Formats: sequence, C-alpha cells, structure tokens
Amino acid sequence: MWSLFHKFGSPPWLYRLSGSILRWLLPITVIALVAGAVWGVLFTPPDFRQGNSYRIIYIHVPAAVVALAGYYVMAIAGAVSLIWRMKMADVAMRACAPIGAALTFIALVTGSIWGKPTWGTWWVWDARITSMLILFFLYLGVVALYEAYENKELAAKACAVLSLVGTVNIPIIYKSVDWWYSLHQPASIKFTGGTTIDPSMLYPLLLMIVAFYALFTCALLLNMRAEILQREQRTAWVRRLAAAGESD
Amino acid sequence: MRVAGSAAFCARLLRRQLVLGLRRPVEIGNPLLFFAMVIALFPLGLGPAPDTLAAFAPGILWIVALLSNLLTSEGVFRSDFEDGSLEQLLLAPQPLYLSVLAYVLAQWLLTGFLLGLLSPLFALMLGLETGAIPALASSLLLGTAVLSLVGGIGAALTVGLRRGGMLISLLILPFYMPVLIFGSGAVQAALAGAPAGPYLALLGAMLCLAVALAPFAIAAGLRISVDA
Amino acid sequence: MGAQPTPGGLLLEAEGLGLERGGRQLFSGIDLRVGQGDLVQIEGANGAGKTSLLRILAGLSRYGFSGAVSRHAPQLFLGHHSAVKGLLTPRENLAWHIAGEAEFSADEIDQALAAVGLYGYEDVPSHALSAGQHRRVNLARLYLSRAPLWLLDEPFTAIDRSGVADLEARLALHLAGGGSVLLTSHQLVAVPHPLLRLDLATGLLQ
Amino acid sequence: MYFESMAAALQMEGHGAFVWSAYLITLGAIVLILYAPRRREKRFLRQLEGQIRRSGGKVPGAAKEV
Repeated sequence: MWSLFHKFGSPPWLYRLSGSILRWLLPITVIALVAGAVWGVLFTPPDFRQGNSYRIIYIHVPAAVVALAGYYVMAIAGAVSLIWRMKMADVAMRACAPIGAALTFIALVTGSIWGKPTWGTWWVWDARITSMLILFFLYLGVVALYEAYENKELAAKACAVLSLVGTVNIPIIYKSVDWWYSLHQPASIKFTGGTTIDPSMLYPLLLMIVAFYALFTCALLLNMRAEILQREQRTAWVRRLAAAGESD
Repeated sequence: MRVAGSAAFCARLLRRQLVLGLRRPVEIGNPLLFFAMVIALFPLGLGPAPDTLAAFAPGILWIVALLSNLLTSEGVFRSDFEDGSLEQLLLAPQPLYLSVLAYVLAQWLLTGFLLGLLSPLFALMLGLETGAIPALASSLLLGTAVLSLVGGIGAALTVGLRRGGMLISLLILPFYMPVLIFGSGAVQAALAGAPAGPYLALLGAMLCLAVALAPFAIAAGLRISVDA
Repeated sequence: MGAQPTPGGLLLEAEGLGLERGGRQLFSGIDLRVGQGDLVQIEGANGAGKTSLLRILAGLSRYGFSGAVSRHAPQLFLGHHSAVKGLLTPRENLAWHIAGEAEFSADEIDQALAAVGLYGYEDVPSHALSAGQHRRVNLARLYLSRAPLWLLDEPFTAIDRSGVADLEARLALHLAGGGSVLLTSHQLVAVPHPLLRLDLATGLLQ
Repeated sequence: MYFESMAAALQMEGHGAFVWSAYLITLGAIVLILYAPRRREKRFLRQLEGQIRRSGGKVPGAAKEV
C-alpha cells in the first residue's frame, strides 16, 4: 500500500502508467460517448411534456454531475498535496480545474439551449443553472489563483486551500440556492420530477454518466502527462523520451 | 521563561489592531462612506419612486454591505505582510488559529459591526419599512461576521500577490452568496410579516461553521503567502 | 518550538538542504549543526540564497526545498523588514514584537530601547523615525529575548558605526552565555568569539 | 430507432435545432479538452528534441539524473 503510494509520487512511473491506461480507456470512452448519445437521441421515446427537447438531458445531466464530482477530485488531490506534499498531486489538481470548467461550461450552455424550447427563454435563474454558474466561477477562481502565483509549487498549495474551502462551501451554496429558488419561483415551471423516469430513458442516461466520468479521467490523465513532462524537462528520462521522438 | 499565554497574546493582538485602526479614523469611515455613496446610486439608477426602492431595499442594502466588506477584507493582512510583522506572527509560539481570529475580529468590529449599527439610517433612506429594520440590523451583524471570516481566506491567499485586488473578488464572491441569500431573506421575511428568526438562526449556524473552519484556511493561506 | 536542546547541546540541525528557484539550483547538500555557543556566518554572493536558507532554517519557507531541518530550541528570527508600524510608538512596537515570547514590564521595554540608543524616543510615533531607528527598535528585541538561538538576516544594514559596535557587543554577550547566533552579513563580524563560516557555493563549514 | 426517417430525426418536431446544436457544442468541447493536452505534450517533446539536437545530445541546464 505504502509502496504504491510512493510509486504514485514518481513522475516517470505515473507517466508510463497513464500511457498504458489511456491506450484502452480512450477508445472505450469514445465508443461509450457515441453509443450513449445515439441511443439517447435516436432510440428513446420523447418526454410526454417536453417532447424531444428533453434529449439534451443526456449531455446536460452527465456534464453537471461530473463537473461537481470533478471539484471534489480536485479538492482531494489538493488535500494530498498539502498533507503529504506529493508533487504529482499538485499536477493532478492543476489538471482538474480546466476540465471541470469545460464540463461546467457544457452543462451551462446545454441547459440554456434546453431552456429556450422549455421555458421560452435562454436563461432562467433556476436553482440548477444558478448552482452550475457558481460552480463555474469557483473553477475559474482556482485557475486565476494558480496563474497569479509565480512560484508554481506555492500556486498549487494555495489552490489546494481554496478548493478545500470550496468543498465545505459547495453543499451550503447548493442548498441555499435550492431554498432561494423554491422561495422565489412559483411551482408552475417545475419539471423533471426525477423520481419517475422511465427505464427506457434511464439506461442511456446512466451510460452517458459513466462515459462522462471516463471522459474526465482521460482528460485528467492527458493533462497530467503534459504537465509532468514540462515539470520534469531537465531530467534524464524526459530527455531520453524526447530524443527517441515519441511520447509513450 | 514563561511563554505568554495564547489568550493574553490574542487580546494584545486585538488591541493592537484596534489601536492601529483608531489612529486612522478616516479609514474606518471609508467603508461607511462607500456604503452611503453606493446606496445613493440606486435611486439615481432605478428612479426615485418610493415603492420601487422599498421593494428592492433588502437586496440593495445587503449587496452593498457585501461589496463594502469585500473591499475592506482585501487589506486585512496587507500592511503586516509588507512590513514583516506577519513573519513574526507566524513564528510566534502561540497558535495561529487564535491569532487570525483576532485579526478578523478587529476587522469586523471596525467595518461590519459599525455598518450593522448604522444600517437603520440607510434603510430609512431607501424607504424600508421600520418593522423590518431589526431584522436588517441583526442579519447584517451576523452576516458580515461570516463575510469577514470568509474574506479573510481570500485576503490570506492573495496578500503576497501584486495584483491581488481583483483576484480576491473572483475567489471570494461565490462563497458570499449563501450569506447574501439568507441575509436578504431575513429582511424580506420581516417585510412579509413572517418571523426572521429561522434565517438568523441559519446565519448563526454559518457563523459557527466559519469560526470553526475559516481560521485554519486563513492560517494555511498566510503560511503559503509568507513562503513566497 | 519550545523543545529542549538535545543532550549534546544541539539547538538546530539541518541535513542535505537544497533549493531550486526558477530552474536554477541555488544551493545543495548543506549540512549544518548549531550547538550552544556557536557563531555561524552564512556567506555567499548576492542571490546565492542566504536569506532563503535562513528562512528555511527559521521555518518560514516550508515548500520547495529538499532536505530536513530539526529545531531543538526556541529561536528568534530578525528578517529584512523591521516590522515596525508607523502608527505605533517604539514602545508599543517593541512590546508587540516581544509579546509572543513573554510578558515584559514597561520598564524592561524602556531599558531595551535605551540600550539601542532610542532613549527619549519611546513615545514618538514611529513614522517620524528614520529607517536606521526602525532597525534599532527591531534590534531592541535582542536585549529582551531569552531565545537561545538567534537567526539574524543582515543585522548590520542601516545602522551606524556605534550601532554596529553595540550589536557586536550584544552578540558577544549572548554567545558567552551559551547562546548561538546564525547570521548573514556582507561585512566582517568583529566579535571576540570563534567564527564558523558556511559557504553556500561549496556547502563547507569552516 | 424512434424516428421514422433521418429527416424526422433532424427535425424532431421543431426541437431539432436545439437538440442538435447542444450536441454539436458538446462534441466541440469534448474534442478540445482531449486534444489540447495531447497537442501540448507533442509540441513540448518536439521542442525538447530540437533543443537536444542543437546542443549535441545535451539539454542546457539538464542536471538531475533520475
């Protein structure tokens, strides 16, 4: 267990491991994404109230779910970096932020597009979209803080503290926004009861959620590889890699 | 040699911060002046109709309080960072948790506390019903304390950076949102004739959580900033 | 902090300290053992990392260096900045600087200020004082502190010749009493006490 | 397939533009988050390789051996 932990701290080992994981995970991810999307868009019945526009759910919900989970992945990496001072945890944390921001962005844009046929407007201050927007700000805050520090090691520590503060705050933010929305909005716009989703719609949704988790993992590993090389550019193993002219 | 007790040390730090603040009375007045000026912008922007202003008053008062707190939070550690006092504080044997709490308490006493006390005045300017004023003042007193603690985290993380001013708002504003929701909610409840107690209780719960956890984050942020 | 010196009288131990900044190796392989009564001067060119090393030893720098430091005794660290607040008087400043260590009476504070030549300036707002006088307020801590190990970063800057002589006398007294001093300085330290030099470029202690 | 023809699938009873644009934007974003780091890595290795060739097999500043 302990030796495995130490291995994770070793850049060349992590670089090679991520390479061999990506070799099979990346194709599987792409296949799952395509299969889930085709299934959801073409092979499911329409929602009886919203018609076909609900098909956006197959990207909106997985993106939102994984974007939120990504923040916690980032915070866990941050905690590891603060407690055990593991440099590779810094790298993982740094890699999470842009991916999370991109996923939040997907959730926001698709939510907005979904809103147009459903509510007749591009933007509604609905609880879920508002929470997503705040999550987007949180991600961008981490990126901005990282870029503001010149010493990248300290930048990672500062971001770790910030993301840990965020993990405590996110449940509070989500709950308070939920509560705020239920107070201010009439119940007439309420939709997707959530509890009574038909299995024929549920399975492709579950597939897409799994596929988005895999997508997050792939993007995380790819980002980490690029970051590892840059950080280790003066070491012998990176030089050998570059001289060999290949990246695996 | 007897190491000075933590409580005495903190009391000393609190007194030092208050003395430093009181010797520059203008700087205490600045956030209040800012508050008054921004309040004056709303009638100019929204029109002077008393009904409109009164309807928006809870939100306006809370948002402006939040902004003025944000502006003062930025400088909590700045001068001590620049003149090296912060280094000495980090090296002192007393727990940093209590020391940063003293910093934040001093900052709150000089800004949020005064703002809470003076808020009835501004509420009258916006035509808020007098019945809602106790809820406003008490929600501001509780809420600004949370804001000061959370703002302290942002200040600690950005104090070593040259362009900290804008950055701290980006980092901290999302964390301010729950406080804004429940703070203005308390005033709106009071306006609607409902009890404001539950909202104040929630703000109180947030304050407890912030007092328990924020000083750790502030301390960690200061150690990182001083390291740079 | 607050730990007792080891039986061998060691106050500070550092092993294999190395520091890299901006892709450049500032120093590496620094081993250091400071015992009671040791006077160590850290030497190196500008930008060699003297201040960085001192901050690592003091525990202010916690990230980005390799090696290990163990501190066995309370330390007193005086850095580049004087930590003097312009709005406070020298008396208030000094009382706060030393507050972390112990409670001192007003008389003790005034005596320490007099010892660094600030007699009569106790109640003047510090912003009316010069940079050298700020430095002296800071150095007055040395007359109160009972920490056995002093880490001084360029203690002789900004003070005049008599101030330097006073400081050297104070250091000699501290060393004679079994205390230790670790300092960075560009000038020769004229203290009647064996001086160890730590060369950052080579990592050798002589 | 739920839809009777490809045209019906594109149309989706008037919701087609929304659904398809949402999917296209997502596709673009996914391609970007997977492709960008890959490109960064490749470009960096190429740069480093060029540096090594120019300096005759040694990288300037390379000190550490792992």
